[in-house]
Amino acid sequence: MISIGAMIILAVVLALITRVFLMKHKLLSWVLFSAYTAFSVFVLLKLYGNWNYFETMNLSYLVGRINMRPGFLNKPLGWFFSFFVMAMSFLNSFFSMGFSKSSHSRNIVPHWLMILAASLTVFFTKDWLLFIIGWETLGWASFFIIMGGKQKKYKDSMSYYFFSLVSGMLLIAAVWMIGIKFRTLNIHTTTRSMIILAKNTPWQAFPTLLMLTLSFLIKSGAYPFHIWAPRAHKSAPADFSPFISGIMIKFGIFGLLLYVIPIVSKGYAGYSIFGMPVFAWVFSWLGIITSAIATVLAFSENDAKRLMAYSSVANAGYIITAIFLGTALGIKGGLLHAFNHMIFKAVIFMTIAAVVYRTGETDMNKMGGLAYKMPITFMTFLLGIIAAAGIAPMNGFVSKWMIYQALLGQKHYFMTVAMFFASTGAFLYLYRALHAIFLGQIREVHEREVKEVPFLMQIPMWIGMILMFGLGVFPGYLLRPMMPLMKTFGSSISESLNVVQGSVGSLNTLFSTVIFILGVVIAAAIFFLSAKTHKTPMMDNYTSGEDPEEWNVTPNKYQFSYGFYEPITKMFSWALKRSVDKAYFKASYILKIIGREINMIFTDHNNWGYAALLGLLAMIIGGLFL
Amino acid sequence: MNTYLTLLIILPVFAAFLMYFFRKADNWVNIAIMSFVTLFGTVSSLVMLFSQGMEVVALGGWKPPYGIVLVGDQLSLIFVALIYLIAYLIAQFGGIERTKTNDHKSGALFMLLTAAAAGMILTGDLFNFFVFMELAAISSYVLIAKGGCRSSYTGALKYIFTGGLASMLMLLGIGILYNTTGTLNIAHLMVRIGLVGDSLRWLALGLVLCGILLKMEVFPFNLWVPESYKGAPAGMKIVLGSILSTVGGYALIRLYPILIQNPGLIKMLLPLALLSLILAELAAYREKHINRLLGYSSAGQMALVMLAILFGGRIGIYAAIFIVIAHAMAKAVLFFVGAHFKESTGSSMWESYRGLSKISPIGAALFTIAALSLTGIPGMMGFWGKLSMIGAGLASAKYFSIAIILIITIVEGVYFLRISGTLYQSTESDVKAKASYLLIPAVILVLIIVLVGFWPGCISKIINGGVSAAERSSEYAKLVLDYLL
Amino acid sequence: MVGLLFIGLGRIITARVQRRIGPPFYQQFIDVIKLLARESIWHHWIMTLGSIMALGGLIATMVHVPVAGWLPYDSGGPIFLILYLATIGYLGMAMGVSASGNPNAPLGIGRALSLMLGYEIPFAAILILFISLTGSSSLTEIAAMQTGGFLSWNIVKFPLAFIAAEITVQAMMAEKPFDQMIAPSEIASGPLVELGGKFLGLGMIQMAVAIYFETAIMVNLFFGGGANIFTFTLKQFGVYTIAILINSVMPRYKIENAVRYIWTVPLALIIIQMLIVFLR
Amino acid sequence: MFTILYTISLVLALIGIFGMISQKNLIKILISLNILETGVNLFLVTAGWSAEAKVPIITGKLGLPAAVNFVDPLPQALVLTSIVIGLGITAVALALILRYYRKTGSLTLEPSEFQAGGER
Repeated sequence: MISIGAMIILAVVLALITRVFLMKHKLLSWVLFSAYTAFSVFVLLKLYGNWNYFETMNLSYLVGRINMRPGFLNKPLGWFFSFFVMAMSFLNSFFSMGFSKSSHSRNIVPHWLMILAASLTVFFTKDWLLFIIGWETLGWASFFIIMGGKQKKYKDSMSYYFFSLVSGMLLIAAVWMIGIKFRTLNIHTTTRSMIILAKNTPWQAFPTLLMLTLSFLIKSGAYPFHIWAPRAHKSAPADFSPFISGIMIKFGIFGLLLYVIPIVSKGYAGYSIFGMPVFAWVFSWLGIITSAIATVLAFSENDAKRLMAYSSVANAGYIITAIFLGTALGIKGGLLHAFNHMIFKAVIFMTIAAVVYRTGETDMNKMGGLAYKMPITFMTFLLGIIAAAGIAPMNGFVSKWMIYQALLGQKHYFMTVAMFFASTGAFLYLYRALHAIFLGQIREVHEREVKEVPFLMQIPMWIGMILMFGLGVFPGYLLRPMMPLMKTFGSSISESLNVVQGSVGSLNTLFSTVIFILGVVIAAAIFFLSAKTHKTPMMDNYTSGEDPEEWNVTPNKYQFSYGFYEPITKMFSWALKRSVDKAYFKASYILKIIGREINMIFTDHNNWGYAALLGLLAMIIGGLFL
Repeated sequence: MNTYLTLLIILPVFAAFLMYFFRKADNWVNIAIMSFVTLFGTVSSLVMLFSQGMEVVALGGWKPPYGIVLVGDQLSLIFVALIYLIAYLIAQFGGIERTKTNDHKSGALFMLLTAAAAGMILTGDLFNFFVFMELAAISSYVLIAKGGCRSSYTGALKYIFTGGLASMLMLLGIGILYNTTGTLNIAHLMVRIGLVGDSLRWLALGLVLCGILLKMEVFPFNLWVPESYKGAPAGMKIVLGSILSTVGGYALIRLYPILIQNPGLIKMLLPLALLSLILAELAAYREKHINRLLGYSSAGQMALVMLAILFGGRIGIYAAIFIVIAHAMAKAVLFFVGAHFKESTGSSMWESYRGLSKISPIGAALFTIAALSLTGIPGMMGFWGKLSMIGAGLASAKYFSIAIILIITIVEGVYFLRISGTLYQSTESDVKAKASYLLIPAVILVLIIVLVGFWPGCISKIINGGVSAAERSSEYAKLVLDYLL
Repeated sequence: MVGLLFIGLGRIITARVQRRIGPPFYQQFIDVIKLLARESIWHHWIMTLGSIMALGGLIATMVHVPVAGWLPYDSGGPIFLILYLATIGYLGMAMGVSASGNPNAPLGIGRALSLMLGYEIPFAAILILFISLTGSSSLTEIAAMQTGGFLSWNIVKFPLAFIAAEITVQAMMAEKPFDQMIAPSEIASGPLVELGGKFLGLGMIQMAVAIYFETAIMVNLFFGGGANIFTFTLKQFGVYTIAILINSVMPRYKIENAVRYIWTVPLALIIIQMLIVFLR
Repeated sequence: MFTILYTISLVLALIGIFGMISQKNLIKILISLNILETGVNLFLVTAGWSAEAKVPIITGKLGLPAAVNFVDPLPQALVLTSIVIGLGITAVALALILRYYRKTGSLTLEPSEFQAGGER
């Protein structure tokens, strides 16, 4: 059996090789990438069930007074996340192989491999030190992928890197607080110690927990920090966006589940509100607020990738809410939603990448009617948004349903209502994307040029469709392997394949799907048994048989896309006006002004610098009398 | 072994005079002399470092505390090895001699500067420290002015006046110390400093600090920094950034046992270091000229070192040494690569380096790695320094300072990666890579940076030795004084 | 079938209110059969897919709503499933009409969805009220809670909630004052604009099914279900009549005003109701 | 006597510092630096001086034990060094000022243009 450490080193070595030697051979490096991810999936599958498998590196680090030997530990939580990372990357590699023909950055493979190495480190590490190392490596590696050598994308990638740094700094500070308090950096023992500490003196545990939570929330794009998400998604290479949305946003969730949630749900003895620690309650609300705000922002978004990025932020919001509930059901729902979201959002972004591949556009106002030319992509996208909106037969529904159940079980009625808002809003903007990209009138340019993407790129789409539908009908196929994972959160319900238990009801997904299919069959029967149809071109109907050309009616003019939800956007204009983005821009601007003023201190050759020196002297002497 | 310690100072001085006789000879002779001397220094100091002993040489046979001693313990030898390594790289691969000022004078001055820097580190006598400091200062004034442009003179003059003022204040402090304790030997001072009355001790140490803070480029002693870094010739930039500031850091670490006897002084220095950090990094955030930016960054890093020392404790000193080493290496890399870029594009504005990664991929990669190391990103050497430093701050419950440091680190990361990002943007340009030999030393240093980044264990033992040497002041004093008594 | 009957009867009521005689009650059946028998034009297979998906989704939804406590399968009328299964019907409809390429259609859909955003929230609040009272998200149990005569019906117990729900259902059925999505005079019947022949026929069936299960939900929530299928249907018709009556005398809101209205009055009512319930 | 000497030296030093801060002309700043230096040197010499002490020169005739009251010779050595250093600095500074004057035609440090372009 190959060890986890060896896999990480292998990824780093491969990254170096591809970066140094294979810059000119994109396809070959993608094949290597694909092989590596396939191999990792294989290794991880062998590791399943072998919990508490651990290995220690032959390096000893001295950090402060803490002498440690870093190592890796196979826990269900880390296993699941890394499995999904590897599996999604594997699927994505097919897509990228087809994608990478065009003017595509050559930097992606090596940095992506670095990200994989870093994520394995983060998911399997035994101690906080390696966690930090992995965590920060993620930041710069994705910075270079997102920028991809494009000048105009550089600001967006910078905003990602900025937030990544903030997160890393908070993490370091928090980890040191832990290290100083417990004299060890082992994650699992400090969790236990922290639970005890939180039970006895919650105020001592509070700052550490707060910093950690903030650090993780930044990575998952929660409310005041969400602004990196749309920018990073927009600027990232089209085939990397699935990874950002599917995986990168989940790192924060992983962190929360790893450390914060066990402590808050088990031991925190601070003030509580509605039977829940205030700490968890606040962050639950933050999750819901995140989803509501992201939803509102998505209404008026015209860029397909930015829109989907807001959708990802909204989904991260649900997950945060669910896991902070702290109940077994909430955590299960949150986790399931996290995994489901990985699948469907990755698939959605792949279809968008397919569209980009053919049209080179992400602005939805410049598209329309592509479904007629790219049916497979359209079907994938359709199933994707059905899942993303949490509509019944798809996998998104099951996890959303569980989150509702968890919320109701804890009697958080207002949160439930807010989640309804976000969920319905999701349907709104997702339909908008569906319409603006795939339906309506097709542009004349696209009519001529666009066709379905090559088969290699269709493979992950097909698999994605099967997964979304399959897990929607039989969520048990995901829930059953998750049982050891849920056991760590104190739930030992054995799952059945197609029945999900909630707090105020249960859900038989198989039954509802069968009913749905029956309904469709009835409808189809009515449709096909009735009279024949007669196909006409779209433009014929408007002008009552006249020649559209004479009426100056063109498909381009007859696509309704711009200002789709204007009424709703208008309703929320008060909120959009005071956006967080502006606050950040303002802060950055102020920082620059201050920087210039300070520059003036150094460049100005007037002698008041010496006066400052005298001031220093005065201070030293004045210090005497303090 | 004793002679080696003396040779570390004597040999460069000798080389400087030797160069005069080869003034008509080809350039390579000078380079050969300098490289030989500095390589010898590097190797011998490393050998002494690993032989684990502590060397004390009483010059002229005068016993301490009356005579001047040279002390080569774990702490000072690390630093000597470091500055000699960097001096070697400068001498061998395109520093002083290969720039426009193509004469033996720069070489001689550079050798003097190296000798002075080594002397500052090795000496065990406060006044001797002052003398070496002035020696280093005078050579660096001239070397900066060798840049030959307007800002060279501006920078040099500003440096002279600030430096003159600071060193005179330091001399005043030394005078007071001698007057009250009757000794100038650092080891002896450690023992005797308690004898001085509170207020006078305060004043004297504050004045002595002025000189060290000048070398460490701490506000308000760093007003000369941007202009000097901008105006100095390529090699001198590295000397300023990597050697002189390193020496300043060393001096502060060495004097820490004396300073700590004035807890109030540390309290006063903390806000100063924070202010310096904030000012330097924010100024760098806005700066467009790469060398000035790196100068500001040096000032910021040295403020970090000072903070780490002020946090105190074993781990604080450990962090300080680590940051000094990481900074010296990374800054040398940045200046080497910066000089390479400057030669290639003819401009020093980093915004004009767009797309340089196509022309000089290695240069861009080296720049990025060094920048990440300075920011304290894992996988690079700087990370361990920053990590230990934050631990030190939290251990001594200086939460406010830690918050500032973390925020400033973010600013630092942003402006460094901004430059790296600019390098990796794609543009069409017909620039050709020139002076690629400047990348050789950078590669060597980056290899060290990455090696230590992934395996800090390889040097943490040595640094821990240095920490022990710095921390156990009484032992140090006893050793130095007993050595010959 | 029942839904079509309702629509037919509803047309009579509307006519009577407006002092017309109106069509016979079986007119709607005639319409549908006629439309299904006609040859119709179509533009793309997605239209077909959308129509079938819409009807299929709505039929599936209908099956889950208990009628007088009776269900074809023991699912208990899971209310979340009902809401989200209905959505797939709407999505199918929206997709089908979008594929027709007429800009009026997505315009109408956009309005419909905006309105949906409006009414889902008070409706969710109402559901939550009942779920919190019964501790179950099953419609059957909510209905079962109300057995025992007129006074135990929720309409009597929670009148404010009922008023709120009535307004909400009005929006759900797209009756005036919430018929922005159809708005015949502005956007030429919105989603239906491009549909002809059997597509329109399917559309009418969809509408009928939607009305059927929406009224059924209301009956289950507020009128205590029904002892048997006849009383249940009668109650449904009662609910529909109220809606039709309001419809026939109301003008139309602007869409943002409609959403704003729904978010103020019914939501306020339901919150007051919740406070009354929880503070008692 | 001590007090007077100390006072004078410190006053000189302060005058020097004041000059450095207040003056803009490079030559004047240099002169102020020299005044400061003189003050500091005087301070150092004073530190070694003691009343009614002998000159610290050991001659053959005066073969006395150490108990005799000598003036401390070390500060004088220090001051010698310091004077030499001061001289060096002054010389270098003057040369630089001259160069600066030739380059810019000015004897004050003007702020360099903030966005100065490609010059090194």
